[in-house]
Amino acid sequence: MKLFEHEAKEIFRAFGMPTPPGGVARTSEEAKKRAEEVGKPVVVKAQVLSGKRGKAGGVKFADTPDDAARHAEEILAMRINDLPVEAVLIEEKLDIQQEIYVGVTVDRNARKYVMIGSSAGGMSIEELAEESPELIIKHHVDPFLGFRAFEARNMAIAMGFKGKNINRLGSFFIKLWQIVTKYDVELSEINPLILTKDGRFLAADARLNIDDNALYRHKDIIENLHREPAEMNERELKATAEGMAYVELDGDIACICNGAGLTMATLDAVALYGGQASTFLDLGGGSDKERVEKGIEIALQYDKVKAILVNIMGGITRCDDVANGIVAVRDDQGIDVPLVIRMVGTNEKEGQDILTKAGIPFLKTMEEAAAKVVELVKEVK
Amino acid sequence: MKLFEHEAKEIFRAFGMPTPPGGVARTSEEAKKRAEEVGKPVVVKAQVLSGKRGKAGGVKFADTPDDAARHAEEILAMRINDLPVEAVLIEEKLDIQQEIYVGVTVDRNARKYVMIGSSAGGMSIEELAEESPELIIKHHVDPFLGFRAFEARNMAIAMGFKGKNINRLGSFFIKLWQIVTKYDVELSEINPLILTKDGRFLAADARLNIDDNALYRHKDIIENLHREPAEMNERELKATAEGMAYVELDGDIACICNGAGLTMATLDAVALYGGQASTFLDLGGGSDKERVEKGIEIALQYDKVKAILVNIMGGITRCDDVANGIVAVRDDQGIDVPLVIRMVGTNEKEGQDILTKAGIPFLKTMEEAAAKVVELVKEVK
Amino acid sequence: MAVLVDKDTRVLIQGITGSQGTFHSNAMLEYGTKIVAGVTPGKGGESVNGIPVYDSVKNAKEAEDATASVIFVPAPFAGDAALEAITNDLNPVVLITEHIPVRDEMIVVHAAKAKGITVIGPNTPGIITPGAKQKLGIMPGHVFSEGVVGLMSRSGTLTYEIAAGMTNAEVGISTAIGLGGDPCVGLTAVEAVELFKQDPETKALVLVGEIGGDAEERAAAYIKNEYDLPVVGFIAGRTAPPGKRMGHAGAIISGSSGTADAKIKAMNAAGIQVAEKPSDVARILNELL
Amino acid sequence: MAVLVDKDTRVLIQGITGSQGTFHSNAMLEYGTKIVAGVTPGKGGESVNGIPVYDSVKNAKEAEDATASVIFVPAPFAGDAALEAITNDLNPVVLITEHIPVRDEMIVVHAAKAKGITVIGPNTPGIITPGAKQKLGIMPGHVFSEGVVGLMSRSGTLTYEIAAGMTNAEVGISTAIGLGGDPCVGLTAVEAVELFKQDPETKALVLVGEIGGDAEERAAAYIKNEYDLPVVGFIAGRTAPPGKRMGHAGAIISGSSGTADAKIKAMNAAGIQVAEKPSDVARILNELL
Repeated sequence: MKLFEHEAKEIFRAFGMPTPPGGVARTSEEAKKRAEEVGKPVVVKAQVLSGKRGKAGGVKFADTPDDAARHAEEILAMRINDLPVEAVLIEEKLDIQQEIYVGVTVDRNARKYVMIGSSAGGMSIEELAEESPELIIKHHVDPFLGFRAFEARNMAIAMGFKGKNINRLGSFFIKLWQIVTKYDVELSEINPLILTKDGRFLAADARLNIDDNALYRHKDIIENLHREPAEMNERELKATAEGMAYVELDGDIACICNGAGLTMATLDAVALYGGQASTFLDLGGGSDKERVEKGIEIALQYDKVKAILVNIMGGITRCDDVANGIVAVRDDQGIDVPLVIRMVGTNEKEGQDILTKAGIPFLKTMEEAAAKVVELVKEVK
Repeated sequence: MKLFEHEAKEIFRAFGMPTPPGGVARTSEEAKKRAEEVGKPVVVKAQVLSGKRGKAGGVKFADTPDDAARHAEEILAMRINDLPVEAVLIEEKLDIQQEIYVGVTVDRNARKYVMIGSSAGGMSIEELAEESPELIIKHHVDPFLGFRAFEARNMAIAMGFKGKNINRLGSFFIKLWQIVTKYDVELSEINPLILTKDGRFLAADARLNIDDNALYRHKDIIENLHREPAEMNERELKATAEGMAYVELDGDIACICNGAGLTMATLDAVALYGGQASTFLDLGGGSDKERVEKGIEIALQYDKVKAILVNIMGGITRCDDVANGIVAVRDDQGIDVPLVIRMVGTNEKEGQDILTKAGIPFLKTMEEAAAKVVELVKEVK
Repeated sequence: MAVLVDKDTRVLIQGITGSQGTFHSNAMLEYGTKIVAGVTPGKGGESVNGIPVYDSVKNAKEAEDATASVIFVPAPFAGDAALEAITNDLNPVVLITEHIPVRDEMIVVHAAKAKGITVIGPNTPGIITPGAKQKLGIMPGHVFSEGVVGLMSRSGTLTYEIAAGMTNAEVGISTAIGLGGDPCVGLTAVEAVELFKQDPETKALVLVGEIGGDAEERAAAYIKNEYDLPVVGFIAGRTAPPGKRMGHAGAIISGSSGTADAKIKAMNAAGIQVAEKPSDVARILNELL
Repeated sequence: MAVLVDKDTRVLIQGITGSQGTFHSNAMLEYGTKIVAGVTPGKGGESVNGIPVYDSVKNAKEAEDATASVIFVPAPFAGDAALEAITNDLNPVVLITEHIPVRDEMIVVHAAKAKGITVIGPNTPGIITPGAKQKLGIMPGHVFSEGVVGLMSRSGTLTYEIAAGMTNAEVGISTAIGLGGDPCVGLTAVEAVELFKQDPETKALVLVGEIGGDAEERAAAYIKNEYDLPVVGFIAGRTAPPGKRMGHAGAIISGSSGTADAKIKAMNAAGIQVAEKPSDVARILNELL
């Protein structure tokens, strides 16, 4: 679950990390008021769960409250990465001495948290890793001992800080770690952390992603947010509620399969035969008739879909269940796009009999099925 | 810092441990009201920071609210272990199937927390250890991995519980552990934990001591209590505020020394020569003139004191500082009991000169000093 | 003749009385798996599919001499169950459960490492050694036939797809290991290759990867330096867009890292033939063996 | 010729710029201690009593090749300082600080154990080896004279009292170790005896105990079975009432355990002569040696 910048900053502040003075606005009037409260030049920032909002024009500076209102109006009318901007954050524009990067994420290989710091903040950590890898300081956290204050200071020292700044910067790492352990954070970044010309450290931006699998331990956070855990469209919400994995893509063929790896491989096969998928839909293991019905229904609601490819490798999932689900959708509400089915494994024979009886053709290999659906989509176009 | 039973139970409930219905009363009228609210036979329990209140008559059963009021009145008038009873806890009298012991403490030798459980609760763990050691189940907690749910269940199993009771009892251990880690608990006991005839587990008594050295991390608890961290008399409060260790005893000789071990050894030496100490007062390391003055002042306020023995082994503490402190108290306010001084170590010569000039005699060994002070006290009596 | 699991493996099922545990312990028994005990706290004394149920791993191990564990416990309790298995020295510990918090996974992995115990998963179909008729997991046993190819994979049904293709082409499997679809898993691809390297009966490997992380790149580097027998690869997610989780928590391209291209490139550089389609895997193996 | 600390020990002072650190580093230098560096985060580049100060133990160790640490850091930060010393393999780590939360102490002790590092204290006067003119702690050096008796104690000034008595009686000390007055300490009495046992120059021991816990009983049991040279004991707190903390956090009789009687009985059973008064210790040693 991704938090908005202003939500993440609220948590940061609760743990004692300073952020620039300011507040959230959902209208240009509110934006003006916030800017007046700040009483200095401000920055107006789109609140979206997406990086690169700067490049998309979602960050603007304003010298006066009226400017702030104007910028806010523009930004609130934008869509960034296909998501509407529902709020802006108005904050004091800082007098920057240095931009710093402070972050934490999970290192898959070490199976440990890794604290990351750099004296060269502002750009993305990926860009930094390519341009100046020597400026990235990493510390893998001992899974049993946790992250210690002296390790935080050592990071600040390795990042080139001296004197009182060692403890000042170190404390951001410590507080970030406290947030990580309290809220099962899987990724957090303060980028940039600003050292102002008058010597203060402030978290100027904030990214905070909580491990979805651990949300059940943090119901308090979700309640405090007064919003849905994620920005999802209607179909994504439905699929998530059903426990299916659903991703929308730019093509026109909906791939409905069981298992994430098989679904990805099916998308790839479609591409191999010259097609393009519109939908990644992993029904999950042990799907029954109702689940298959729900999956096809959700897939059909996406307006880019021009054909459906069902590819089932029966293990726990039984082919007869799948066949019954397909027949039910067709009979109850109709499927108005071409439908290609490939279905093998558990109860394969029974499933095929059901499809045959219902007059629905099927194929034996996923390659045949992928080729076929691409062919059919071309006819439709 | 020791919590009262009702304070500990509030924390227990916050962590989801059930306790018997009831509440605190500070007057007999309140006690009646609490008993009426319970609506069943109740137990009236003195709230004192001392064990063995049962034997002192501080626990009484009442069938009616009027009985409860009567018992409360009696108990609120009592002193238990020389402490006044300022509140009683009125709780539903439980229908007992089994009394269980659940506790946690620090094992000095293992340098680990140890979870302790027994199917034979109700009596003190020391008594139980003597009578039926085989009924005590212990688990040392891994300092890095902490205490796990399966270990809690294993304790319940080892204690002889079966079926759903394994998880039910286990959850008390888990919650106790959560409280330990959240609040730096150094000792906690639920004794007895009651299994009622209708199959419920309830924490019928509660003991919870927080590590004094960790109180700075738990200011919230102290604020919520609306009382001083410990029940101390005026002299104890003063000594504690000064960072001195001060313990009042039943004898008549105040021993003022530097260092806990030396102070204990001085008490012992007094006893060896036939005397009895009234006061253990460890001035601490590096005491200056003011500290010595304060220490003697506090000691003199205890009405049992008939003589003072100052025994200083100068290390960081300088004998001249001590001598100046003694002279200052004598000159400023007078010392109206016999005073014996032994003082060696750092700046011994300078200190002795100061005493000599002031006409205060001193001795060279602690044995001589102990013998002398015992002799002088006998003369006073 | 296999890795991690052989005919002497004596299996304990944690969470056996749940619907998943009951269903799959039956399927495992039918396949031939030596299940000796089940554990569900509070249900000691019951039995499931004829398997005795105990209240704790400790009790079950003492009574039935179990050596390995398969865990079907729901995610909030699965980390604890794994630590219980690890504490009692069961090895391997197969963690089927999906959606375990990553912090719990990290603790489990390192607690196991400290004791030299192999954790497979979480979010894995499990491990199967067809020659011993032992499967510790949820895979359909019949698609795996006995043979000399070691198979490791981050996904379930895709593995069955490839294994079924191999079986049709009469290419058998020594042991197939589902490494798990989560970002943090116990047994890594590199460690799996190391294990297969030590197995004299395994004559070739199949490495089925997918987008996300760099486990495949690391395995390729290891294979390049340390493994001399034929290896065939397959990578799912070649057309996946960056920044989207493709079903598996671990299947996500972050920024420019974790792409299929990078993995295929690394595999090719290590002399691994990478199949374009799942059905190509068996074909290439037949050419190589 | 000594245990844990000898002429080759190169000492680091953590918290050197604080009043305690400054005062005692000076006293140590005057005694002869080889202090090579100090650490106070944020004060790197300064110097105290001519000792260079670094921002971290890592930097200090790299620059000055320190081998041991003495910690004067205030209690809330002392656990962290000890872990920093342990992480950087300093040994021994002498934790002077009083009032450290017991949970922090436990973590420090076990982190050190895992690395084979000796933690002395917390709440200790430290350790002194008169023959090497090295003291790592706050004791007055002049009361300890060089000799063949190993001294270990849970208290500070009482130790000075006994050491001064020994010096007057011309009984010298190989090494004196303050074990610390807290309930949980690093080096235990048993471990201290083990160390002295391995030191060929130590010909007798003095074990100064006090009420609380059973460290003395354990040491006595160990001595009975494993240590053949003379041992003299002293126990403070024979007249202390139960349930009261006598200054030291660890000096408390809980219920009926931790009494001086039990300790003296255990010592006597192990053939240890227990002195009635501090001044008896030197007298008995003179008889035995």
